[in-house]
Amino acid sequence: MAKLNLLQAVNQALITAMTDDEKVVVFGEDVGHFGGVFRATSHLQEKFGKARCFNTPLTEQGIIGFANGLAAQGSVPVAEIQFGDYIFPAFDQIVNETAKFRYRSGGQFSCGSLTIRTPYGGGIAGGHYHSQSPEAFFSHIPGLKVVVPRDPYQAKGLLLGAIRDDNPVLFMEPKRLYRASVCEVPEEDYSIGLGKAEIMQEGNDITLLAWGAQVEIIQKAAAMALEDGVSCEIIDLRSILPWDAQTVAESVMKTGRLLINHEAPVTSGFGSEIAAHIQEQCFLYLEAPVTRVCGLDTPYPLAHEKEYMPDEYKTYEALKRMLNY
Amino acid sequence: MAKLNLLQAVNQALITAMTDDEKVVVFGEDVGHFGGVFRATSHLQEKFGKARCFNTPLTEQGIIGFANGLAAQGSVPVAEIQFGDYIFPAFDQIVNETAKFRYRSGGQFSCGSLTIRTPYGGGIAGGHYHSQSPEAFFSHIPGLKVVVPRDPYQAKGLLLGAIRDDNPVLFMEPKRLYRASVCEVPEEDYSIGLGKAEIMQEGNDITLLAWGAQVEIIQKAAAMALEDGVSCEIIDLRSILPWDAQTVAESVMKTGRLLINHEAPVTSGFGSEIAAHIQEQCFLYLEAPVTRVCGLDTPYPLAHEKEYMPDEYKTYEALKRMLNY
Amino acid sequence: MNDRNHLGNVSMTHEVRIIENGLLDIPMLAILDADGTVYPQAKEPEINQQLAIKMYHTMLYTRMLDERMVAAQRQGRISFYLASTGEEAAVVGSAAALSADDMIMSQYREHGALAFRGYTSAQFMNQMFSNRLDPNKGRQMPIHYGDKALNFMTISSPLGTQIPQAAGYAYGQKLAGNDALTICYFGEGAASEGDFHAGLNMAAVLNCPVIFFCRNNGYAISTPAEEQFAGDGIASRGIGYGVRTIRVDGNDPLAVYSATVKARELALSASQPVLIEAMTYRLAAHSTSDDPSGYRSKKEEEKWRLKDPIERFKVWLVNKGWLKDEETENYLKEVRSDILNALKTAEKVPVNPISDIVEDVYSEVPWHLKAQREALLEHIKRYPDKYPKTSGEVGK
Amino acid sequence: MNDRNHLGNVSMTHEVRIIENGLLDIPMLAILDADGTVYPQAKEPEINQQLAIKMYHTMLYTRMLDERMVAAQRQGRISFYLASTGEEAAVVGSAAALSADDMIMSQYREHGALAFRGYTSAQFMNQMFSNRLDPNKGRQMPIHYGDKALNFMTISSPLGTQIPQAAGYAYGQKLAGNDALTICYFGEGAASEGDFHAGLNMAAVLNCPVIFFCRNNGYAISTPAEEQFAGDGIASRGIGYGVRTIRVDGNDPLAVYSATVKARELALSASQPVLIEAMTYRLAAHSTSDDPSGYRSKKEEEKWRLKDPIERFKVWLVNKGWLKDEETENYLKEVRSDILNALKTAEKVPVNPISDIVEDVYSEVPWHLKAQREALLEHIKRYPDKYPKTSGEVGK
Ligand SMILES: Cc1ncc(C[n+]2csc(CCOP(=O)(O)OP(=O)(O)O)c2C)c(N)n1
Ligand SMILES: Cc1ncc(C[n+]2csc(CCOP(=O)(O)OP(=O)(O)O)c2C)c(N)n1
Ligand SMILES: [Mg+2]
Ligand SMILES: [Mg+2]
Repeated sequence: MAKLNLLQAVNQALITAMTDDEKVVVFGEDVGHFGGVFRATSHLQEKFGKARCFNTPLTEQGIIGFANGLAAQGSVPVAEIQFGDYIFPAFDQIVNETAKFRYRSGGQFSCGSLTIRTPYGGGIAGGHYHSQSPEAFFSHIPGLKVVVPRDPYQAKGLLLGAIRDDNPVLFMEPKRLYRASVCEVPEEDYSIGLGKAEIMQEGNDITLLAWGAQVEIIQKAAAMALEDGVSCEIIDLRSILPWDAQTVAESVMKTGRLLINHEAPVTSGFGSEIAAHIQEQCFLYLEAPVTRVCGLDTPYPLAHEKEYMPDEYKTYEALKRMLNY
Repeated sequence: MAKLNLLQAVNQALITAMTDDEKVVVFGEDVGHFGGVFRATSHLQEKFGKARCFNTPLTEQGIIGFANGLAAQGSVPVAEIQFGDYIFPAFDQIVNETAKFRYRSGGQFSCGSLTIRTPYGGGIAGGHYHSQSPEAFFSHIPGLKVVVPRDPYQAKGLLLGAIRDDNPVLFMEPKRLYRASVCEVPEEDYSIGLGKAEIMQEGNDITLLAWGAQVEIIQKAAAMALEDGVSCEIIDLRSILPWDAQTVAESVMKTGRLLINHEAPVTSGFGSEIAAHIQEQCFLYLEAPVTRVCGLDTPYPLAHEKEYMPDEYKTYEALKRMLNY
Repeated sequence: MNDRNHLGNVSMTHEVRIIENGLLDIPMLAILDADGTVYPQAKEPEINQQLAIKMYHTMLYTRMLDERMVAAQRQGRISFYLASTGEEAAVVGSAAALSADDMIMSQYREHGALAFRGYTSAQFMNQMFSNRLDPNKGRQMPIHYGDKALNFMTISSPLGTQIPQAAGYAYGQKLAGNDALTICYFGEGAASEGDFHAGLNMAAVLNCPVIFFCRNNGYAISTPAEEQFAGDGIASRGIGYGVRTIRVDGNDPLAVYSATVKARELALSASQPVLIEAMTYRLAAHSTSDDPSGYRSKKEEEKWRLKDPIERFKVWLVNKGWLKDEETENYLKEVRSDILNALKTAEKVPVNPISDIVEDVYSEVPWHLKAQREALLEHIKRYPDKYPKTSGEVGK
Repeated sequence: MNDRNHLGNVSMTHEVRIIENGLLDIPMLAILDADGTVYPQAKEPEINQQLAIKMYHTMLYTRMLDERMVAAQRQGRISFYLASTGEEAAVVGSAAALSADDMIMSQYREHGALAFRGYTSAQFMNQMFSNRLDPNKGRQMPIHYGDKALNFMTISSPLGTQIPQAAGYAYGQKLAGNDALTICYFGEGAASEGDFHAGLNMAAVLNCPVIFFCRNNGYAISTPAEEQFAGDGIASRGIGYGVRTIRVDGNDPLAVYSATVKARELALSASQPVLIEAMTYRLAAHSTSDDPSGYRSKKEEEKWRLKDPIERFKVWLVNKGWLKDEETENYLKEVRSDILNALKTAEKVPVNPISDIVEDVYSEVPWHLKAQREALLEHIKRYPDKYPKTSGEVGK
């Protein structure tokens, strides 16, 4: 087993998928010979030929439109959108096409084999056009699945899970972890099934919930709380849609408190769905309101990134308020 | 004062705005000579000339892109998107441009004068491409305002309010009320300011909250509940973003219960934000979980529209469950 | 970098000359004159009597279907209809040039292509009544056909979305080594969407075997072509993308057929897209929700009625000795009653069961949709009289 | 319906001929040869010494700015930079042909246009250090300039979005009766976006006085032009939209200037868009995040270095007797120290105060953002050492 960073894990998952199934086709802006601006698709063109890994013209709506058709035909497209911030030109193709293809045709045709990969999130001094976390938009699209890995091991397993899942999946990669997160990743083929949250640490006093790059933030906050003798249950949601409400609800019924952390603006972020659902499911168990520690309702700021981010200190403070509620 | 339907009220608001300010320009697909597929822009081209009311080519991304530039220049564009279901090709222009124009330029340039009108919602046997209620997507876009009128009086006042508001506004018109909703509408110029909910009926036992066409549904449910001796407070939210959390919270602190009704799929619908916020603000006042009566998490169905809709019976049942919680 | 697309073949000039309209003058292929005779310089396509009659019948068939269904909509029996009247040659002429393996991605006014492939009146009706026999399970408004068995992709309302999809589908066909391509139909209005641009450019760059078939029928609902674009139609754009392009008289079935045969050959042999622009006219209202008198003159319509593709084709067939006058009448009679019977049968077939409401959103029904369905069925049980169409299904 | 765009002027053919590439052969306007001499058949534009020197200086200036700022980025002083090296003639040549009232909407590689309008080193630096003197309040990554006073629209990262916006802006200028137009810059990569299609088509149909200026520099990051499009560059698309079009040698400042002067005249007098495609080459890396050795050869770069627009222009100026060799050296010295001083000053200017974090989202700060700001400031007060850059501002 080798230590890989998140980019290498993604690259390895793609190699595994392309080796395993010759119907897998990888494309997007600059993904061909160059291997993508982050190099997630390095060497794929070399290994699998230009027909299966190629550059597209610079058009996100075209990339996803093309991918939808390719998926409907029976190939297994893995399309890259260079930055999550640039996925919006493809929004129509995703909302109205990808997600409704199966439904509208009564299951005759579908984009089930499609996976869309895109880097998301802040922390790289990228300002509001290289930092957005748009998962909430996609959580309101029945028919789509949305997945976010927290580390290289998860990234490989979940990406293979996404490619093999018979539903269109938006796979969002936390770009500030691309090189920063390193862990052991088995060389073998393994998939992690979609739709299951993971309890990373058991605890009794409060449940902390996050996904992607923010998981390490709640871990840090939990460590701070531990010094105060607070026992945190830590959950990585992993799948945003459909999400694992049961695991979260069971945890909250045990701890009585739920804190949700995400980078995206708080208003109508995915935290709102979780809070709305959990306060309903766990109403009689809650000892404090479900609390969201999130980005502000502004474009992602360049100069005050540090202040904007829902970091461990904000999380810890909110956690204390919840315990003293 | 004349009785007008909602389309006539919209038309009157546009005439008022165009008469009052020669910078107002109205355009979109088929809005020119023909007056729009719903006839909301009837006679405007005749009255104000082709330069100020015109057809565009069939491109929603172009319409909003063009409108953004026109707004930045200092004109007052009122752009129509023929159906809310077809607004998604313009999503990038709205999320990344309209909403961030002012912020990114430090207030030097803005799309503040822009209003986007679009019909939304179901109940017209339109299936999943003529029935969507996409407001929740837009509620996660800082910089944008989102408004939904419930009747002709509100439509005229809020549309004039939207056109004159110094922020870009998405004005969503409940199309099943276009001809069905009729009420007295003053001929004079009046605007309703954005961001304020309206308490339509005071009550003590439960707060019912909706917007647009669903307001009449909660009114019907309230009438059913009244027969059981239940006193409902009825609120029309009117503005989705920014929303009037204070009015809602004050009501809930009084009644102890909040039921939210919307047509859009429940998961990550705007009800989730309201529920998340209110359970936090009113935690100690709540006698039952905040409850959402909404569309299912499916594309809008054609054949089972009636069953899909969050109607007065579903609302009434949920309300009873809340009272017996 | 390969210079081909950058500076390779650029010629030079030293005079500041801005190119105005008119650089391009893309001619229109015409074989049959409006009076049904073949232009002297023109060459008839290789077409046998059987195929010609099949084309003719299909054109007549959709004309009848249009008539009948517009009436059915007026009677309130279906909610919506959209006719191809006047554009039959464009649709059927092109469909006739395809192989049955070719995928058809249509906009919505191309039921002639489906009819050509043998869709029966019953099948059309099942879709239009959204009943449970529709292979699409009645999920969409009338005219949104789709049938995998006939390689006819389910139609989607948002305009233009099928254009880049067709490029992708065709790319997949090529990868799979299929000896088949994709044809993608759309209107000149839809060609204004960004998806058109993306689709044609990608198909050209990625060498996709796809025929882009534009029905330029002069209108997008009320918007006339001159408010839709300012160039030389849609054909001139093809040239801009480096896509092989041909413009045809869309009311001339022989021209459309000939062009499509050639386009198919080229697209498959060279693995490249071809754009066909068929110049035609929407004689019908946009749809049953539309009234064209609000935006165009009867006179203009009359002018185009004289170019009726069916009449024109008929004269040619008769002249060729392939058709006798009474045969048309007999066929029409047959078809009319076939359509009417199918309609009467289909409108009695129930829609899908209510339990179906959460199916096909995902490959399997996930937990939350199961819960939502359960709650819904419970609710209907409680209020059977409020949901009379479905309460019978849920028991008590 | 007006027949102009439908069947009005269509000529007929009776032969099935699919048009292949090569129908269009759009020549490239060239006035200055690569060796700095004027082509014998070419006419020099009317340009006086003062303007020519200003153009030359501006080109030199951005070349120096590029050098200095790429270095500053390597030193970690700024986070990002994007150079226009090699493309100075395209940008400055066109900007020089505009009136100061014309609105400039740029993609990002056009700081030459801003420099030509008099943007100072200090102003450039304020943006790049996102400090509080930037009129955009430091809200964006380096090189996203914008200055209302100079009619230079704030740059946006998402590609192509400014293209339909430019059509709208120009439409507004026309409505307002301004004697000014909009110029819209973009790369050949951005021209693949759907927004390009929408913008050009709308401008053509709605008669917007806008110059669309495409820098075709052969690459979009790593993607070479031949993987971006298959047609005759971007110019051929203009013809497809019915947009007046001209292709120029983008490394020839005289050709670019001449073309833009003419385009501006036409666009304003006829209220119509004009497309200019400038054939050039991105000698620089895409940005400081990029390393071109991963996708192109030194040899290819060398070939283009020989066409350096600055050298070429210099020879012409010297030949004309408008420039002496040592003047360039002196100007460079001056500029280098000006840039360096400005850099040193700007990097010390603080960013906007933290309270600014919720400003300019709306015209006024709404209730929820006020509450969010308040909570944030409270939080910083509680953890001053964790937010060292801003804790000083919030008191205790
Ligand atoms: C994205 C989108 N925008 C708007 C519409 C509404 N609409 C339906 S048909 C139509 C006109 C289409 O015209 P054209 O493409 O020329 O086809 P034709 O009806 O002439 O066959 C419009 C605007 C739509 N269906 N999808
Ligand atoms: C919508 C969008 N997609 C992708 C990107 C990422 N991106 C930034 S620059 C660039 C290449 C642009 O190439 P071109 O338009 O030719 O301009 P050039 O860099 O050559 O000047 C890409 C893909 C972006 N900024 N916006
Ligand atoms: Mg049309
Ligand atoms: Mg380029």
